[in-house]
Amino acid sequence: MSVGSLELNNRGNFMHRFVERVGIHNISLLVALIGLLVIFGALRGDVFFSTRNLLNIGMGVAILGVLAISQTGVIVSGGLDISVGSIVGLTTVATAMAIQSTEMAGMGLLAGLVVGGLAGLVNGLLVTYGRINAVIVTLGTMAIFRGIAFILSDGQSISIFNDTFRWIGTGRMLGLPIPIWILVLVAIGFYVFMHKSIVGRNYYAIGGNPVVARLSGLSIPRYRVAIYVLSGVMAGVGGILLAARTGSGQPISGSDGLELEAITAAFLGGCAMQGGRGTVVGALLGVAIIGVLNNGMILTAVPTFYQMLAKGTLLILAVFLAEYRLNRS
Amino acid sequence: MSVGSLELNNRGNFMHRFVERVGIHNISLLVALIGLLVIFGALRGDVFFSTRNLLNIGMGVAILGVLAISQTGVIVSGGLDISVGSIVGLTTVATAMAIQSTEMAGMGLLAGLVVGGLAGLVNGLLVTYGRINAVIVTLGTMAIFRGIAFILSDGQSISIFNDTFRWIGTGRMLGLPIPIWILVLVAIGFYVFMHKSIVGRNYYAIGGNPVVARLSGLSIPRYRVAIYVLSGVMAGVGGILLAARTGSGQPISGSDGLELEAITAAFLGGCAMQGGRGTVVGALLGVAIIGVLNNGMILTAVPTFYQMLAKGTLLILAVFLAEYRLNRS
Amino acid sequence: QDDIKIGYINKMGDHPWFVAEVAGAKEAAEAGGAAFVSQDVQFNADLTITTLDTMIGDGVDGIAIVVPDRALGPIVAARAAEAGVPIIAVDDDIEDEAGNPVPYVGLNAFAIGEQVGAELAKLYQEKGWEKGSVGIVSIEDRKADTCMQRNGGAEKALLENSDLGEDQIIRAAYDNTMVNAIDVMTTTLTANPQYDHWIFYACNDDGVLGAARAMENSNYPAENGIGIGIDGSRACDAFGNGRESAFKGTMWLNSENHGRDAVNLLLKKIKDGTELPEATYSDPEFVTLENFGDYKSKLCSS
Amino acid sequence: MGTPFLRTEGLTKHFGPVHALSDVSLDVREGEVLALVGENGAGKSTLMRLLEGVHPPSRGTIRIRGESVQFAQPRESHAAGIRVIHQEPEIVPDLTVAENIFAGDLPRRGKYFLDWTTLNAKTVSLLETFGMTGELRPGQMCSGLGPAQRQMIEIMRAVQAGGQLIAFDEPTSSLTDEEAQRLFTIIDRLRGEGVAVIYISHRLAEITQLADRVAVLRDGQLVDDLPAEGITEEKITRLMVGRPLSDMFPERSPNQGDVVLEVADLSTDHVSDISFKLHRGEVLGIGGLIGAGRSELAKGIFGFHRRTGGTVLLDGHQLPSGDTAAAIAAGIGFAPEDRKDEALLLLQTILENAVLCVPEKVSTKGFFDRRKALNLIGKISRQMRLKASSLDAPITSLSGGNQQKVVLTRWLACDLKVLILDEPTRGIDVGARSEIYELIRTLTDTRGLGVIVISSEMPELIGLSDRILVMADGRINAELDKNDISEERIMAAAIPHGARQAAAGTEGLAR
Ligand SMILES: Nc1ncnc2c1ncn2[C@@H]1O[C@H](COP(=O)(O)OP(=O)(O)OP(=O)(O)O)[C@@H](O)[C@H]1O
Ligand SMILES: Nc1ncnc2c1ncn2[C@@H]1O[C@H](COP(=O)(O)OP(=O)(O)OP(=O)(O)O)[C@@H](O)[C@H]1O
Ligand SMILES: O[C@@H]1[C@@H](O)[C@@H](O)CO[C@H]1O
Ligand SMILES: [Mg+2]
Ligand SMILES: [Mg+2]
Repeated sequence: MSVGSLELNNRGNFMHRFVERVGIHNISLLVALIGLLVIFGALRGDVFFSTRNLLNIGMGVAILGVLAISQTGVIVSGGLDISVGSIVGLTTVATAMAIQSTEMAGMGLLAGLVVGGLAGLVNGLLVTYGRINAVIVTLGTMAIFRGIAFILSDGQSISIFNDTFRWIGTGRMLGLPIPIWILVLVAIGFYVFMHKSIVGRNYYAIGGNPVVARLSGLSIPRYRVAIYVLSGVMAGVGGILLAARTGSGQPISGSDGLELEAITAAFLGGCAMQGGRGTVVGALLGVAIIGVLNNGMILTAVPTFYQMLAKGTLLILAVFLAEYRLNRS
Repeated sequence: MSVGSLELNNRGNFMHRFVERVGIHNISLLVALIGLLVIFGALRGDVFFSTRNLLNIGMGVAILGVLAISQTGVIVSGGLDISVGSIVGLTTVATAMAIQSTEMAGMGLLAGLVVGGLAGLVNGLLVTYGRINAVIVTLGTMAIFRGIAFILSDGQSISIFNDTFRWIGTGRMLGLPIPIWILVLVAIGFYVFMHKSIVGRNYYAIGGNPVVARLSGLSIPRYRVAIYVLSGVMAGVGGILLAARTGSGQPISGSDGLELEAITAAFLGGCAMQGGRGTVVGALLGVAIIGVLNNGMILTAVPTFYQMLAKGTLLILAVFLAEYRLNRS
Repeated sequence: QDDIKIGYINKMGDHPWFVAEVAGAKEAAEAGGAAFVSQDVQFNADLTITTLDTMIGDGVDGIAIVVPDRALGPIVAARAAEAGVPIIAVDDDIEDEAGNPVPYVGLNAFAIGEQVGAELAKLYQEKGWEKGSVGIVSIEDRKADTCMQRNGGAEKALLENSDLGEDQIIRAAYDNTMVNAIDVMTTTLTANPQYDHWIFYACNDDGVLGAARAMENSNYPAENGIGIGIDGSRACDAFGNGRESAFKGTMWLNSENHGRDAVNLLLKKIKDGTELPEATYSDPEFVTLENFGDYKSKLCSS
Repeated sequence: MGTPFLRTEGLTKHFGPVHALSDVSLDVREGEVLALVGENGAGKSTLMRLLEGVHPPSRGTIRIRGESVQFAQPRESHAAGIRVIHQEPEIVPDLTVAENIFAGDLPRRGKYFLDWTTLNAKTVSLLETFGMTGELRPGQMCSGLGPAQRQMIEIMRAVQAGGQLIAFDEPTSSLTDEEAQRLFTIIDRLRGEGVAVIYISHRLAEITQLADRVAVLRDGQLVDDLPAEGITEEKITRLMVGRPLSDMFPERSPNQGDVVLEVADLSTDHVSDISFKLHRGEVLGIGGLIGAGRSELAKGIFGFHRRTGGTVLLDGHQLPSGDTAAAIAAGIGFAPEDRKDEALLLLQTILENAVLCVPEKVSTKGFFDRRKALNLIGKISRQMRLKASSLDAPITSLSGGNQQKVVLTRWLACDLKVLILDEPTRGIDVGARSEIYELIRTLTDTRGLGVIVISSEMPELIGLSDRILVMADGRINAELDKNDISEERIMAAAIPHGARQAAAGTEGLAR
């Protein structure tokens, strides 16, 4: 069974290779997702599968999706970014202020991305060169970025009347709302980056075991800083989307707690606390499950308190099924 | 490392052994804490060091302290309990309902502890036998327990008029408020448990390297379940304190977000994400830093938005100093 | 139209205030023979829009909404107009893109604050405290603008109706929970030993009752403090045992009525085409220890 | 002769399609040492895992004193008197040495409390028995311990528990001869006390010295079980590999080139004032005892540890301190000895582990190119006789020795000028070993590399090196040229100055 069988197995059978390719965890999430679709389809088949409703689901998770995907990158690299919610809030304020003063949509985009990137840079430098635990750093900057957003805006929301900018939140292209386009682009970009590019694959090594990575010649500090900057920029994208959808920049509403949802989706998608594990597809499936749950519970008119119960139960159930199948195989 | 130098080291000098005993991280936290005391003492020396103010600080962190300590236990064991805030809310409701129907303070205590323990049992069983990631389980039960609390109370606050019970929140013994007594007892209890008892030491092994733990014949499932039950019971203690202080049971007021603060304090106190590391003294110091910060900023009348900024900065700074000194030694 | 469906979106569905409000709305919908969906959006602006879209997609015939952020007004109004669904704002008023107010049911935040301030001033005169012995605490949730309006109203009326000065006001930040109010007030008391008497107000009962509890815990006699709350959600906790405390009263607004009124107005519009009135304000009732007996059945659960 | 302590009947284990163990029937008696030998991946560790209850067998029976048993948990096998020293030592980093040794077995004060005094006392006496008092303190934290020290902890953990059957799975793979000899004394004593011992090792000299009986596994099957009386290394090799091996060590090459690596006055936190030169085509061996600082020196040169002084010149260009990326870019490779913590990505596949250092060879325009990777790694792993079901299999599914081959593959795939190998044949069987020595010689002779080999195995060090540096206490104690190399000289130089006077005493302890 030495070298001969080595080649034999590489050919493998199709089903086996499919499972190996997509990952058993993702397949289980898919099963869980399909389960939810079946349930809500049965209860509210009249509207649930309408194009409009499906687009609503997509719109509802566009921002979360962007954040969950970039959070997956951070977690894979062995870190965590709790400050993304705050960065989203801060970038909505920065974007709104930029548009208010220049009346140019482009400046709003620029402000959002740059401020997001800078915030990420702060995180990255503190984690890497300050050698501080990522949880502490980003808990700290979560408060700092939020404080800055409040100070800049004086706690008031700043309205955005620029129609070009607002189009990002409300417009469509080829029938698909812009936020969904953006989510799709981010997902494809990250998929290629994390799974196909050499740099992206190195993040799995760094998160899996930083000592091994260093002894293999990877420059960990540079990688670490970069992933936090990327996370910040993606939070900036989230902030731009939020500002465009709500037509205002506001330090807290809509961004508070986003980090927890993004982290939830990432874990649901198969990330491991200690790093080195997680996929873009998994994150997307996690986000899809959350989106379908939220939408389905409104459509089936589940009362508020029972929603909490149902959400919690379904979250656990989804992962349970996923892990159960994983263990059996 | 010859034999001669070894004996020298074994005798060691007093300072060296002290550092090894208390832990370099804790010493750094102590330094950070003293730094804060000096700052606030300088700014508001008139009241800051008054017995009354020091007791205020203690009262302000009593509940958080209990939760941070038990969270430390969970994290050391390699887990995480995000549901504690919800359990606190749920147990305030259970306690208030028990007192309302029996008019007996004792029944309130019992209800709080038992409901807390049961909630913890659910977490423990799901994590252990459901083989689900602790983050997902406790994120899920966070929603579930909150939902149950709301359903039980119908979202309304339930008044507690029983004076015996209220005494827990407002009374004193030997000049010290009861909540502070409780914190002290919990701290001593956990200290002895985590650092002196066999079972407690085994938690470090389980969290630090589950393979060793398993090969050493420890029954990991039983340990896992037990630590979540303990965490639930401690959340029950928190709930009792909260109900006694506010004179009511209410699913959310004051319990929302407590988990994040407790986790922050635990990490500040030196816990490591992957488990196996963390001390009761560290958690207490972490809590003390948070308490002094909160108090000092009110005394020095820092405006709200700047408080966020200052808190975030000081949190990062405290850990930075701690780690910096650790690396240098 | 046969199957009428009403959607109700609120910003903080787990607060007793909104729990009661939604209950009132649901009752009214059922009484009017309409189906009812409600959704809690937990102060999330993005979720608010998603929920709005989902409800419109679901074919609701009218929407009542408590927005988490008043800047959402233009978007919300435009979405509803585009879908041809009548909309009514509850508790927090909003305007459309052109600056026209959206029909509104609820309280006038600033005016209620003024009523609180006036009552505080009255009680202060009755006490006959010496001016210099009085500290005023404005317990503020600066993140909520409706709260800041209430505090603003209270401050204005208190200062106008008494000899107290702005320099006596201490601004204490709380996070809208009762425990936090206790801690913040406790520290404020310690930080200002120069005052023996205290007047305080906040966004709601949680803030004021918390402050009153802090005075008790710090051994101030009940007659040394005057606090008046808003919303009545803690009246039962405060007065239920018949004891006097620094919590002297609360401006009770029956949020159930807000929900009921909003839905009834929507139903009339949907069924008969009656225009939605621009503003429907509800008047608070001032509940104190003396008159609590009259309200007990409405204010206390079980 | 009565019932043996342990008897396995038809023991079989499959991992999916992999037959790790087929139909193994074996006896182990009290007071005997059974040596278990076999190539990498033959199934030795798998057999241990079945005995300890880590995995359930697919088929077959285990009998203890004739009674059929089934272990669902290591706890249950422990209760039955079985202890295993694992091939990969496991420790809890944030517990003390004492707590690690007594994990699961902590002495109690009363019913619930840990008795620190007894714990430390027991640990001290154990350390004395094993001659480790100079290496470890009971209260020392275990994070930062090297593989050898961890291995000793693993050994002490199993021995202190006092089982009736103790199985050693390659206990000496990271020990020097000195420690190994001390271990043998202890195994002798255990045998005398009537303990049944299973001993697994690829160092065949140890087998002939220690064993009463030798069992040979090949491809999961028991191919022979014979008394050790009169057995030779050659015979064992033939049984294991199925063919005789030619001379283990290749010829030394006569032609050395100019200096490729020059280390001058190098100091780090762990080593001081190191100076030496390495030539093209040369194999430079580094010897010394555990903790002598050999691994630390390698890490200092490679840039994993920051230098506190001195310079490292590669082809005349100075290498920056603390920058491993620069070192690799300049042409230095370093294969660490600690597989689990320093060499392997345990969550990833064989292929992913193997290509880690050669991104440019397995990519097109920055993107991973699977075909290139399979070509490159396939070739080298065949040369190394890697035993794996597929290159896409998880690295953790490999046997210990095969994992080590993947570590070497990673570095052989690189184009380097200097390669530093820290215990390169740790856990590798005799057959593959000669291939690896051959490969090292190919590197030096045909590609002109300078190779540094750190090894605790005297024969390997002597057989492979053109020149040997001996370290003690973080310094170079001696430099031995081709003609000066001998076991005695290496040993003499390896003992630290401070301990020389006390040497007599230490020897007394080891008996
Ligand atoms: N968990 C596993 N999953 C799949 N295959 C496995 C697993 N564990 C072991 N194997 C396979 O079983 C076979 C026997 O492995 P084992 O570890 O017992 O070998 P070994 O004799 O101890 O070798 P070495 O001398 O290299 O340590 C190998 O082919 C190995 O790849
Ligand atoms: N991370 C570390 N922190 C503190 N001390 C360390 C660390 N790593 C190694 N040491 C110490 O440095 C010294 C040199 O260890 P090193 O591992 O280099 O020895 P070695 O000669 O390679 O021996 P072996 O590898 O056989 O154990 C030892 O005393 C060891 O305890
Ligand atoms: O938060 C307040 C609540 O307490 C109640 O007073 C109604 O208005 C909301 O804004
Ligand atoms: Mg093995
Ligand atoms: Mg070494």
